[in-house]
Amino acid sequence: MLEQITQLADPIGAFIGFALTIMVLSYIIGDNVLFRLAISIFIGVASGYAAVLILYNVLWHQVIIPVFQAVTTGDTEGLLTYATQVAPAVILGIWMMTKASPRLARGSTPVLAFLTGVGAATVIAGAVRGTILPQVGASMNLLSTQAAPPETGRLVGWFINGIIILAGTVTTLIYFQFGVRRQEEGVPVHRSAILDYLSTAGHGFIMVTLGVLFAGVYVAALSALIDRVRFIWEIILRFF
Amino acid sequence: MCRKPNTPVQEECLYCQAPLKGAGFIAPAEPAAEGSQVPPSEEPGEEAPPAQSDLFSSLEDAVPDWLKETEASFLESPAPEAEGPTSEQLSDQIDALINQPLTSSEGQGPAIDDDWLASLLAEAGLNEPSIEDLGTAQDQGGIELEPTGTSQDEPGEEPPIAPEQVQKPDWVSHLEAGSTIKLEGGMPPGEPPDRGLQVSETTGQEGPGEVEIPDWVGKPGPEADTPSAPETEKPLAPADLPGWLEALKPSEDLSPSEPVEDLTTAEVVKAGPLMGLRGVLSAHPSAIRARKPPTYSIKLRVTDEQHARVEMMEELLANEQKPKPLPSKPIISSRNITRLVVALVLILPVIWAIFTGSQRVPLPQPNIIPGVVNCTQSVQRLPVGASVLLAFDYEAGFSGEMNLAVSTAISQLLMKNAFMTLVTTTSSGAALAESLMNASLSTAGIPEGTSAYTNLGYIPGGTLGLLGLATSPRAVLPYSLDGDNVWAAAPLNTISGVADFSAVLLITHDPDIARSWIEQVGPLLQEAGTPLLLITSAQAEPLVRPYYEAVPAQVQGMVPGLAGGLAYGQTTGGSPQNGTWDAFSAGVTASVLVILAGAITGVVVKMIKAKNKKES
Amino acid sequence: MKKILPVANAIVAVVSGLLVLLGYFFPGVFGGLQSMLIGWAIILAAFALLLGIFNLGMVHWKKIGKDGSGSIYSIVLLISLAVTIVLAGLNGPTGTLSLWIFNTFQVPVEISLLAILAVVLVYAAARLVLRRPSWYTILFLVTVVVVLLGSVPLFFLGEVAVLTSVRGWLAQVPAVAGARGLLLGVALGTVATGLRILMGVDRAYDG
Amino acid sequence: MEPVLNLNNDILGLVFILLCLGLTLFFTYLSRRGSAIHIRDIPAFRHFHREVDLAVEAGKRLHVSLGRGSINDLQGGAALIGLTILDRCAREASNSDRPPVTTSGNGVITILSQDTLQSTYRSLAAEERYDPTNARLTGLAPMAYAAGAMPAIHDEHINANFLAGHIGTEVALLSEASERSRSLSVAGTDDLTGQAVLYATCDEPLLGEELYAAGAYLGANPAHIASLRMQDILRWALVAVIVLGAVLKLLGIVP
Repeated sequence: MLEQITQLADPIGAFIGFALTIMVLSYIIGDNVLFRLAISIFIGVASGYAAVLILYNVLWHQVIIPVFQAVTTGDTEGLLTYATQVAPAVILGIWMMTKASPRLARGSTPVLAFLTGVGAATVIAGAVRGTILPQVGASMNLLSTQAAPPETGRLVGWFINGIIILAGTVTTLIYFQFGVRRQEEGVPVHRSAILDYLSTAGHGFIMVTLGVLFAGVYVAALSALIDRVRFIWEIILRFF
Repeated sequence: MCRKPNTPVQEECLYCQAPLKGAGFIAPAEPAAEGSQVPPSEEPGEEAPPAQSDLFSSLEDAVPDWLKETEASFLESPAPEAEGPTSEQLSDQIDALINQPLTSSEGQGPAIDDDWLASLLAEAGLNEPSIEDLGTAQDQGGIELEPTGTSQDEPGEEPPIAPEQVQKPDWVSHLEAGSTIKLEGGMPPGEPPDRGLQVSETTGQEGPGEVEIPDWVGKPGPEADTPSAPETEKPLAPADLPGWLEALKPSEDLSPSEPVEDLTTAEVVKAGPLMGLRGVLSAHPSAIRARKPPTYSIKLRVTDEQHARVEMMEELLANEQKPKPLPSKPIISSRNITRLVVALVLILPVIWAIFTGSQRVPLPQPNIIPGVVNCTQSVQRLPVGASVLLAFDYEAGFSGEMNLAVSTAISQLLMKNAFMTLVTTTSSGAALAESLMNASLSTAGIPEGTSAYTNLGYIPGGTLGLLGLATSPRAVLPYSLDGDNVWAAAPLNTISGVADFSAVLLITHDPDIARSWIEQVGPLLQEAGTPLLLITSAQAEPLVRPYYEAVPAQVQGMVPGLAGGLAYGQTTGGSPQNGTWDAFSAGVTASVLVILAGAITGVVVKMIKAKNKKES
Repeated sequence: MKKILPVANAIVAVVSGLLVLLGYFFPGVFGGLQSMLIGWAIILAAFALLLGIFNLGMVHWKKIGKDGSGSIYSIVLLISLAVTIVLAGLNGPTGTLSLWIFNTFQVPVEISLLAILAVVLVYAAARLVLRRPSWYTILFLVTVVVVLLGSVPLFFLGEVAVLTSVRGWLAQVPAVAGARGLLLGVALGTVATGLRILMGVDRAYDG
Repeated sequence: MEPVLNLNNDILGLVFILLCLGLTLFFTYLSRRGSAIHIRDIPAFRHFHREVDLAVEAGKRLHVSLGRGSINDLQGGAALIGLTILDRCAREASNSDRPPVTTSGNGVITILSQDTLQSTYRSLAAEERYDPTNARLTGLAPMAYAAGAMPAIHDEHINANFLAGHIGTEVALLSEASERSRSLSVAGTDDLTGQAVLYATCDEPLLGEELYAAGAYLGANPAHIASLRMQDILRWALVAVIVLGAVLKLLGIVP
């Protein structure tokens, strides 16, 4: 809404926005020149702006300004910190830039190896500390008596819902079981009967979850569509 | 050729499979193989003279007298009348045999039905075996017979006789004396029965090329069937030749005389111990190279059908090499039309609602949507001039859905005279934040540049950046986007960690970002009692709501999606509806109808298909 | 040398990864080193972004002339990229000109692309049974329809209280269960993937 | 950087990771010694194999999209498995006229995808086939990334798309593009909303953890199979912990 107000305050911007909106929506009919032009502009602008923002916040604020300030103020401690915290990264970064040349590309591999190693460690720690432990903890607390509502009427509902969530979480996990019983050649592999029942239930829970999320995504997209229709209508009212 | 020793009876080299016996006899048969049915009798006339002149000029001294005589006498001897036609017939027969190796056994049908052969086989008591033998014999004969084909009719018609028993004419005796190789090559012990078998079979098989079979053939059954098995040579009485056989002697004489014919055109050995001999197996490799039976047999074995297959394969390969034009996508397809219809059904009600500014559907009330009331109350409870952290972690695409709620929150905070610190972990967040702040300030009549907020910009490092922000925001974002060191001055100089803010308002469309904030930063906020408020998109609501519903709540207030924004707007004096909510309602209703219609169609089509399958 | 280089790269990846990982669990010992390495990685990511922009430019630069009618798109993209970088770089990310470019070119297109999603999603949902006929698909679609109907008063029928409460229950009970299972599964897979790299078995880098 | 979670969680986390590591090493050792495991059929991978063969036959190419997840974040896991998938695709399509094209929305992932392609071709002794522009950054914002990948799907004679990485709801634009260009789309993401969209729009969606099994199903090194066995065991461990913990909390044995 307010973004429209900003645009409407600027007739040229509003008209360009209007044109781009029509060009993009034309994709509904099919892939066409107008859509391609619009997304080409969009990719250029979006990527350019993102690059500027990130470079501004990282390279400018963390690499260039600190050394400039440390030198001007003669802050030796700051320079020392910079030499250990930032300078090696800058050297590695410049080293990595050799990737731009196909001839020197291989030389930057150790830097990428370093990035990959750090990334791998980060995702492991993030998965364990950010997802596994909190989600397991939350599942265990489902039926915690401390979280139980005092009213008897709500208590039953709370308990049943807790059991359903617990069963859903467990069966969904079981659904992903990859290993199956050994079978003789030629016979299609399948799980044991109990596993089959459990994983079928898990599959059902997954479908319900995806259905709820899909509806949410659709509602968000529909809101965007409504916003565009409103924007087009406001431009028509203003200019035509 | 490997030049390794072979036993005289060997027909091809044991080591390199080079033909031994055939070698000397291929030459005269080659024209026939090439399809020219020139009778061998003519060949000398055409080819022999130059060959002889060469021979005599170069090897006059080397050639022994006896050989000169034999050559002379043989060159003078006239060609038999029967030779021309029989050679043609046989070459036809052999072509037929070789070109249809697989149909050999089928080919026995007519052969067996044929009276004389049927009786022969019956008396021999080996119908089936003999048929198989014939098949195999044909294959062998394909190569073996060809060279000597010109002489196959005679031995075939007469009852086979053990070669060693045959009364040889004088010239043969001379020949034997002169060259043992000739004799062995010409009549190996096992050959006559085979030949007899071949011919009798082929004559049975070849309709057009069938030779006139005299009546007598039917009588001497025992003799006739002997060829089929080696041991049947025994019953053949050596000297028990019928009188009529005498009459055949001249023609019979021809049989061994063929090799001599070969001599006229056969190469003279120019090197090695056999130098000067004609038609003998040369030790010179070129002799073998010049006569490659495989090439010869391959030529013969290619049938029309195989030719056709080869051509087909060549065509396929040629097409493979050609770059295929990739199929162009149809512009108007049923899918595109359906897509267009769906789009119209969805968009038209929305357009109608927006253009008419319809207000039939009642706006969502704050108390109906969980979290909205708590959110607005949490903001209201903030002290005047409080420092609030606003995380603009959403993409521009969701601004249509979320900007109403965000602008409401900002105006509410402006009313509380709060100082807003803006951060983001997305690439669009900083610009969205700045735009919304400017718009809100202008709407609230606050002049731009008023120190109501500071935009710290982008937090690099994703979740790690958030952890850094939670504990040491100064290190992660040392300067504002304007380049000011905002941490040195009030009100941020009192802030050392994220928990020092009075409230944290997270605005995101991404459930992962919401989880990162709630799980990584949330615990610190809970310890300090700082409320974490959430403005989110409808797509993230299902995954974020549990944190709001949790006991104790990890999110203190929540405004989900467009509905939440409209409800939240009403808590601060109402927001203009202008048909937005009606358009939303109409859009949802239309889309539900489309989905149901599609699902029903799908089920019906599936049922029809299943029914058709059953019927078929 | 051909054999040594990959091994050396693997050692770099494994050692740096282990140091960062240990920093999470022994902050006292490895915390400082870990934060330093992560700081380096964040700065390196910015340099990688520069390389990415260079790659984006190169791809479209090569397309010009080679791609016939497609050249015009590449030219437009390169111009818009260059102009944005120059203007936003000089004016600052929150400068008036930068914001004008952002609000005029990026916001409308991005919202419109999301608007297209609305049509795409409805079309896909309508075709789903035809495309993947199964009971799970039916369950998925029933959930979608119920949640949609419960999220807003219907245009002609008004609000159906039952649907609203069912939607609330679906979102807070079965959906939470499924989401937890999915999240835990994804986390397990993520740990396995990360460990393969720390074991030096998977080498995304030029090993 | 101080950890936010408390000490108990840190110890539990470390134990969990060590358990994962131990099991992976153990099963890798077993699988190197020839101990086989039967894994359930996932049609997406089966169909993808077929499409790769068809792509090679028809002189078309594969498109692998690695998403926009930062490698320095939780989302990096999906991107890393995407790189394994890219390696397998490049190998399977190595005799195709057109090498696979890779798109991504993150600088680091783009460079890593270039490296992956280069090292794969080098190992196949076909380094001359490596072209850096076949591993592209299509945009830095989520929608820009998707919009940038769409023309590649439309224009580059793509036979099959493997979308593997951190991709949000914008993935619908990619599956829509692949549907319009009549090419197969096999997709998996760690983003739950992305998965919801994928289930409806994609030809062969990979649910949740299935994406991370791609290495094993596409025939990567034995460690991938070992990882699956490790995941199977730890999954049951998590189930046991959740159920046991819930029961103990219900009974009030554990506060």
